Amino acid sequence: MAEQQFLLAASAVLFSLGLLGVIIRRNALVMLMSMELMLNGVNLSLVTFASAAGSTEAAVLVFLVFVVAAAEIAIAIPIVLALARRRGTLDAGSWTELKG
Amino acid sequence: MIETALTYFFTVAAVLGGMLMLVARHPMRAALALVCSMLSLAGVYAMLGVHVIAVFQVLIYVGAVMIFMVYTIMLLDVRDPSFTRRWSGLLVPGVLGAGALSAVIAWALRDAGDAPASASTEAFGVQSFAVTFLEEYWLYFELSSVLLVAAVIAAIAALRAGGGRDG
Amino acid sequence: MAEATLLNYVLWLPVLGMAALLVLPRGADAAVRGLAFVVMLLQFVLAAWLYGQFEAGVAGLQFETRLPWIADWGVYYHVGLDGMNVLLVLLTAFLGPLVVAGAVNAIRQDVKLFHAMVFFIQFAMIGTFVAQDLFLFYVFWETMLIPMFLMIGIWGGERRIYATLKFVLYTAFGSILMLAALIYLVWSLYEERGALSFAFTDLYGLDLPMNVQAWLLGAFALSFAIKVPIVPLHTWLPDAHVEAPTAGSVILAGVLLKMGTYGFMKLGFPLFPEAAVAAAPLFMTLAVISIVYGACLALVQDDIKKIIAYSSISHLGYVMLGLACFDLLGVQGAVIQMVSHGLVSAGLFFMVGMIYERCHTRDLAAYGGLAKAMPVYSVFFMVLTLASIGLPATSGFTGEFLVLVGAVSAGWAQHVAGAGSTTLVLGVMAVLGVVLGALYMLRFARLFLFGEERLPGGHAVADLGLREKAILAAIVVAVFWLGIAPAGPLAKTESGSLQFQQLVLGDAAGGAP
Amino acid sequence: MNWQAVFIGMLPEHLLLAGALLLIVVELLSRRPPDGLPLALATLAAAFLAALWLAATGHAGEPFPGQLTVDPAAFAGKAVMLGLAIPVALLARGELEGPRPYLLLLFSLYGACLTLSADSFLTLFIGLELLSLPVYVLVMAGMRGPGSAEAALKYLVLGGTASAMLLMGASLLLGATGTLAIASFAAGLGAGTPLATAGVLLVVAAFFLKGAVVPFHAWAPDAYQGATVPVTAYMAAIVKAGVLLAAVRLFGEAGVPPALVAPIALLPLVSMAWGNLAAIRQSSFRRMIAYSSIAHAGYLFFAFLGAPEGRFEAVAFYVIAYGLMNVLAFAALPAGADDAAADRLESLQGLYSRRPYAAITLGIAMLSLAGLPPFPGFVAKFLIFRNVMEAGYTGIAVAGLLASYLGLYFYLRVLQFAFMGSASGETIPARRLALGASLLCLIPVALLTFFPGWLLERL
Amino acid sequence: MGALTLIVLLPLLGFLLNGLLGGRLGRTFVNVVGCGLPLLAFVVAALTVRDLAAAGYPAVIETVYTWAAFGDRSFEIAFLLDRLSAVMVLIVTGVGTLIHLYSTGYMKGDPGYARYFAYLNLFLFFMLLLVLGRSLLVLFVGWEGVGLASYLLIGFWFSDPEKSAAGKKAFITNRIGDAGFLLGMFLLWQALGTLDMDAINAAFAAGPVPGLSAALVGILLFVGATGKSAQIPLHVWLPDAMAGPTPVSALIHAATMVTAGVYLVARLSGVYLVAPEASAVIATIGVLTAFFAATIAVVQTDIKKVLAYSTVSQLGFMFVALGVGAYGVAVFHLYTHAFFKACLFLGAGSVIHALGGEQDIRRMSGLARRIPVTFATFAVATAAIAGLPPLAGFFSKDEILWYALASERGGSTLLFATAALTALMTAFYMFRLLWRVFMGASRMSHEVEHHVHESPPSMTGVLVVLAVLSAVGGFFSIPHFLEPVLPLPTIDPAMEHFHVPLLVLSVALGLTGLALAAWLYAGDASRAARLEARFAGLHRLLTGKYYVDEFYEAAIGRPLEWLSRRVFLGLGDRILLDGTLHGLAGLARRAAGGFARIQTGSLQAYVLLGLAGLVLLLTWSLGNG
Repeated sequence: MAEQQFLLAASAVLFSLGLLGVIIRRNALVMLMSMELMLNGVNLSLVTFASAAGSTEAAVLVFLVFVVAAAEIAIAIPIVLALARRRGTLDAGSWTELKG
Repeated sequence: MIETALTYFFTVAAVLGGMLMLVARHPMRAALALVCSMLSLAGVYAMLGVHVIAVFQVLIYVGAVMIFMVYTIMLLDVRDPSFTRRWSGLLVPGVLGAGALSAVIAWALRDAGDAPASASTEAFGVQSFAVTFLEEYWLYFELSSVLLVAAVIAAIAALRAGGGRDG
Repeated sequence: MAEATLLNYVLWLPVLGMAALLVLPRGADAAVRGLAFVVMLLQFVLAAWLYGQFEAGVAGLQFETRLPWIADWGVYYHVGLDGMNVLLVLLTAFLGPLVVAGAVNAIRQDVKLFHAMVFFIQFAMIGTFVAQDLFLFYVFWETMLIPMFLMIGIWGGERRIYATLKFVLYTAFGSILMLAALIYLVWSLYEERGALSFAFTDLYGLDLPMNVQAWLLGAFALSFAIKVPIVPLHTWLPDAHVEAPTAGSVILAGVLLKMGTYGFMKLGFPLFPEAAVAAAPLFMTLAVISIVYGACLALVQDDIKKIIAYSSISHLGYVMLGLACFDLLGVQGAVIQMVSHGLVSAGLFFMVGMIYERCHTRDLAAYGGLAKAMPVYSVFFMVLTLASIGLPATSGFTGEFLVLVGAVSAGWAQHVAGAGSTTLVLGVMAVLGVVLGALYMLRFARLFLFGEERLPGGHAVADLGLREKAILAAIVVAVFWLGIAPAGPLAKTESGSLQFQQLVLGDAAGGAP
Repeated sequence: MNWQAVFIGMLPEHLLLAGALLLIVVELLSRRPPDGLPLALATLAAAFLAALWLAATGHAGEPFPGQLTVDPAAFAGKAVMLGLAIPVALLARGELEGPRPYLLLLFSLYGACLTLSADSFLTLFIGLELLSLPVYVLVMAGMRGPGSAEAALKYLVLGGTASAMLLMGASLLLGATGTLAIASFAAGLGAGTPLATAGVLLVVAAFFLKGAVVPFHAWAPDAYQGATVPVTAYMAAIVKAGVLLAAVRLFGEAGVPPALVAPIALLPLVSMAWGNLAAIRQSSFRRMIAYSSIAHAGYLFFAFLGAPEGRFEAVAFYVIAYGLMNVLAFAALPAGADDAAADRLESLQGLYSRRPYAAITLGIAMLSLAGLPPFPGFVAKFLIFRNVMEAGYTGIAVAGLLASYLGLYFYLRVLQFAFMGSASGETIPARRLALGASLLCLIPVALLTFFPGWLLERL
Repeated sequence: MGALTLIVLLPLLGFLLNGLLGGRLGRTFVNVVGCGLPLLAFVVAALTVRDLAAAGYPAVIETVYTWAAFGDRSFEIAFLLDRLSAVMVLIVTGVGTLIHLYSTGYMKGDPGYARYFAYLNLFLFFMLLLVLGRSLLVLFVGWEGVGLASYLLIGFWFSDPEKSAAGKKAFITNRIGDAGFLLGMFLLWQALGTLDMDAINAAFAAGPVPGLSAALVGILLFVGATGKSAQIPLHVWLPDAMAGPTPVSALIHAATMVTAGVYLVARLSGVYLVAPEASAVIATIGVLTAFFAATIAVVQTDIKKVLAYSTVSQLGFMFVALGVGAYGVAVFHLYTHAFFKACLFLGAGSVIHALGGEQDIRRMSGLARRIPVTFATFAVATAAIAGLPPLAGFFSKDEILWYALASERGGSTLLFATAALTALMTAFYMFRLLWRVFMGASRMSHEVEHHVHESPPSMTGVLVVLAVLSAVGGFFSIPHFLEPVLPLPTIDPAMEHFHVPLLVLSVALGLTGLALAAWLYAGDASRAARLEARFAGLHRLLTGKYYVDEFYEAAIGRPLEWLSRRVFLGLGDRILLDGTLHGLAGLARRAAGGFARIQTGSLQAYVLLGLAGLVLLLTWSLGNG
């Protein structure tokens, strides 16, 4: 297997692992971390392609991903904290007031 | 050759770190696993010659985002049930789905081209990248500042809303 | 006022009326009623004038208006009178003032909204009849659901919500398929001619393969058949009628159901002639089933409104039969039968409303011997009953007779020509259906008017007042007009029927039999 | 660098940003939280007029070639969103306090405008993020019930997932086509290689998620219900418009290749049926509207099956009609509808007898959403299904129409409550400035009812 | 306005005046309008016929207006006066006027007085349309119209549910016949393009009509006639129709309306002349009806029912004549029957009137002395119907028997024998009636007897006139008069010499019936009672009217009810159709419930859902691509 394919497969796995983490982990903070993992998976694939194609644009996109990830976390953490304080738990699976 | 080997090594480490994060019981351990994974990725980037990104990866992700995360974890009560019971009820379907997804994406990627992984490391040198970024892509620089302003305001608003009146 | 645009005034007058209603203050019920009546009367006068000016024997549209509406799609605001719709427009306009007059006592809640809805319905119905553009037609066709939904739902009886939802959901189901067919049809036209057009005249000439025609006809027919309604798509009708306020029932029976048969006549059959001819036995079979089924069900109802509701199913079966036999007399008869049913069932629903206002029950068993207590009422009731049965000299006879002549002679001609006897058999069965019609209406009259005098609650009731008499007298006069001297109206509709025949059967069959 | 092109071409964005910054300055300078509404309204109006003017004059340009380009369609789309934002902002009075919600609104609109000018995935990505991030917070802003933060988190997590999918797709497209320009999507559509197809589908899935198409829809009911009325209106009217118009831009001139028609048509189709059916049992008005929006997302994505030429017209007309109707409906709701109790459909009982005007506008909105003529919703629906059928997908169009039929019931149910129930004794208070908001919607609705052709000719 | 139109419209005017104003303007007004206008119509008719006679009876056609036109075909409203319709018009207006006059006495004091006369005038209007109409359409209008008038008058005392039910039954039964009539009419229209009866006759006379069988048309039209003229199997309504006021029974259900079927067949003789099959059917039905109705009449105990079955039977005779091609003879019998049956009914009315409403002959006897005028007229009419010479019935019945035997158009010995037997029975049951009612000692209670009184002159006067007509009417030979329009069939030469013996037989039959009745019902009628006991089964069958009503109820009525209620309403509407709808609605609700369960509220589940969607999207299209 060529290196590039390997890297891309790893990126797919990381992406999937991130998604999996969001699904299977109860702890809301770990869920947020899993989202980061997802973005990291994406980054890996972007960088792989970027380096292959020499595309600066892709690198800029990775930079933007960093920024956005930071912004998302900055917004997500207060929300999670608010929920944790109010519901007395960090278990995202128990935050099911809205349903149906 | 050693570079290739290191690339493989870091890649495997990143994936392992990701897996570790998923199975770690305590969020702090999960965070550390994630940091490991991220650092490994930074290694991969460096091996691929995209040094700027490797640097950013360490600075922004590990340095800022994950520190923030760890800080938050430390703030919280560890007796919370979510700290002790890892899995939601969706473990099996989740694993199956994620497995299928990675398989299908990997399958799609099977002929993604066999170009050497590091074609032009020149473009990703810190200097050349900075120049290109600020000359050609300064729009995104500006836009990310707008985004960050918006995010700051949003975060403040979220804190205010979360800490404010409540039912 | 240019004469050619007069039709637009007839069409849009109710909208002006709605606007005027907005200005009136809340609670000014008398003013609202007065305004509504005047506007409706004006509409009728204009429509009657149009009818008078409408030239018989002239093919094509009269009082035509054609303005671009959605120019990009080739949609035009295109309205006009022709032999097919002229009588129906007159009927609609005729019932308008009567509906308003009939609601004086019955509607006491949300009077303004009620009259706005009457205006709205009137607008949509006339629009459906006069539209000459398929898009416009569909818009009017569907729009009509809205006021009807509210009318039954707000002023209806106990199970009004169920009834009105059933009505709307049922009808809308058909419409959605018609919409699909409509889009397909117009697209086919575009494929063939390279131009977008929704004009009926353009669509008539479209040459479609048989299987496509069959599908499209099926979709259109489903929509129309639900509205008619043809058995087995009828179960919304009894519920809607029973729960609707008198005005709703009158509009429903008087005009709305005709939109379905008119649809068949104006669109369903002419747009897909080959498929229509092939499916004619099916439609005739369904028509005869409707005749018999509706009559049988009317026979065993204990709710006075349901009897009339089921009778509508039966009567509209005749219309379908007349249309589907493609015989000139049959088609002409179908047109007259539409109007006749509009008058007669509207009149009967008015009468049911009048008695309901007095006694507050629709249970047939609660009534008896009304002829003694309310002689004038009974006379009107008897006249309408007989018209419903189709006694000569009433409009019902003209319609049924011509339909049956058409169906049987078409059937016989086919039989003799060795082209199968289906039409003949169905025609004969329809003739036998005449007996059933008498059976249920006379049962109704016997239990209702005759026998021991018995009134709900046992209290005395007043006979009809002047307003009520005037409403019924107007209807009865119209009933006799169509029964005794139908030549005038028939002459005006002949061009339409001939056009229908020609569109369906091709040039060869056009002209007099 | 063509500064003039940058100035003119991004004038609406500039105005929004200027307004937002001004608002920040005002907030910093004033002792008590200032009222953000007047300034926000002025900003929105200015940006709206600018977009309208640019659209009308047919301005086109390339402020940042390959990154951000503008054309009349983009300006028209921006005008739609900015115009819809004005009544939404009016609705916020009384629900959201202080200048911050308006700030977030302006930033979000900035992002929405960016997406419509995007020429590369970078711009698209940042635009979508900028569109969404403030909304995550707006969902929990001014919240009166404990569900708001939950709603915000759900929206955020799924929104973040969507971003990740978009990026993944973009990166695969980069691999397949060697570029991150959005044209790579169109190219990927036609390429047919697994790599390109996977990229395309990941991007499509991201848009499905943002647009709330089944099975990526699950955030929507919760977010809509958890948010306050103006925010729900914003999500329903503007976020959806932004996502869909961006999708139109993304698809560009490309048609959907036959191999992808089934998967791309299937999910919207399921969405229509799912949304329309699930709405039946809802007792919360906003939640019901959310399911309605899921169904409408289905209709909107159907537009992509049609020929590329008609796509913008169809989507733009649809989002205008749809947005107007949603804002109209929300404007008619009684004040205090943010309380879970007041949000219940039953609280509309007897609305007509108490506030006839509100009942009528609500009725018009529902009927138009149901796609009944003569209201604009019908023309919009017609346009979409016509395009699908013209593309030759008769069966899909018929199935879609049937699925759309399923929605009639719950819209009528609202009318049933508003008109057919007997009023309980208490009066229903109107929300502040609702009259202004509903008039701002009602006038275009009336115009679109009677003269839909006027707009269609110009789109 | 032509004379014919005037004749038709005069009663209509009477209907309108009485119907709209009669209730308010009092009895005199009602009398003047109600009787005056029919009388005027009679006078006009008589004058017109006189003019016609002077001109040698050319057919007069008076077109009023076009009812409807289709291309070159049209339905004209036109009247036709020829010898046949002249006879009918005079009978209708003449007898009609008499019965109106009679009614002024009979209905005196009834609260519905004005309504009654309005209905009666309406009836005359439609009856005149029927007999004067040139086209089958006009005839049909009258045909249905008289049915309506009959319906209204049978149910005149509508408070009694049985009476209104009888009216309904009459209408419905007629409608069944009308269905056949309509079909026949449609076929004629289809083949000939006209419904004018003179044109139809001419067309059939000219040779076979392409694409149309005269037999089929004939039978279909005859189905209509069986309804209106109460022939088997549609005879069941007429006896029930006796629920109406007795003058109505006389006018409508004896003299005029029920003979419309006879008139129809005679009028369309052109069709039947070329349709021997149809004629055979007519003769068979006619003779069967005559026979069976007579057998029922023998055991009836209600005075009006006896007369009703007698009417059915006599109509059967007329159809026998029609069936053997002797159209003029049928009209002859129609004409004489109009007089004597009207006389009998009015006489019965007088009896009922005298007894204060009693109709059961078992509670009558010895009335001859108390109401002598009634008795005398009744006796004359009875003799006439029994066929005793030289009364009117003798001539007409004799001719029928003769043609039944000797006509070359279907005459046969069997036909003749049955008819003769029926004639015997006719004489018997009529004299039985006469005997039981008028003869013997009084068996009535004193109270009843005290009330018995002769009817007022308005009634007895009419009786006398009718009795006279019954007596002398036979001397005006209708068949001869009608020969130019309704030629008589040729006589089978083999039968030629049987004419005189037949005359003798005919008289003998009448006398035998008389004697038999006198013997059986002499004294306390114990012989009759013994006979009844002896043949109890047969007697039950006859009093049960062969259980035809019951059969219809079981074969049609109840199945229809069952079909409608259980199958159509229960199974069809409720279970199949509404059930499907509600099932679909339930399905939608269930689906909604399912969707709601999927929306668990758990964020993780939402993401999983999205993941599933993503996998689905990717696998599907990558699998395809």
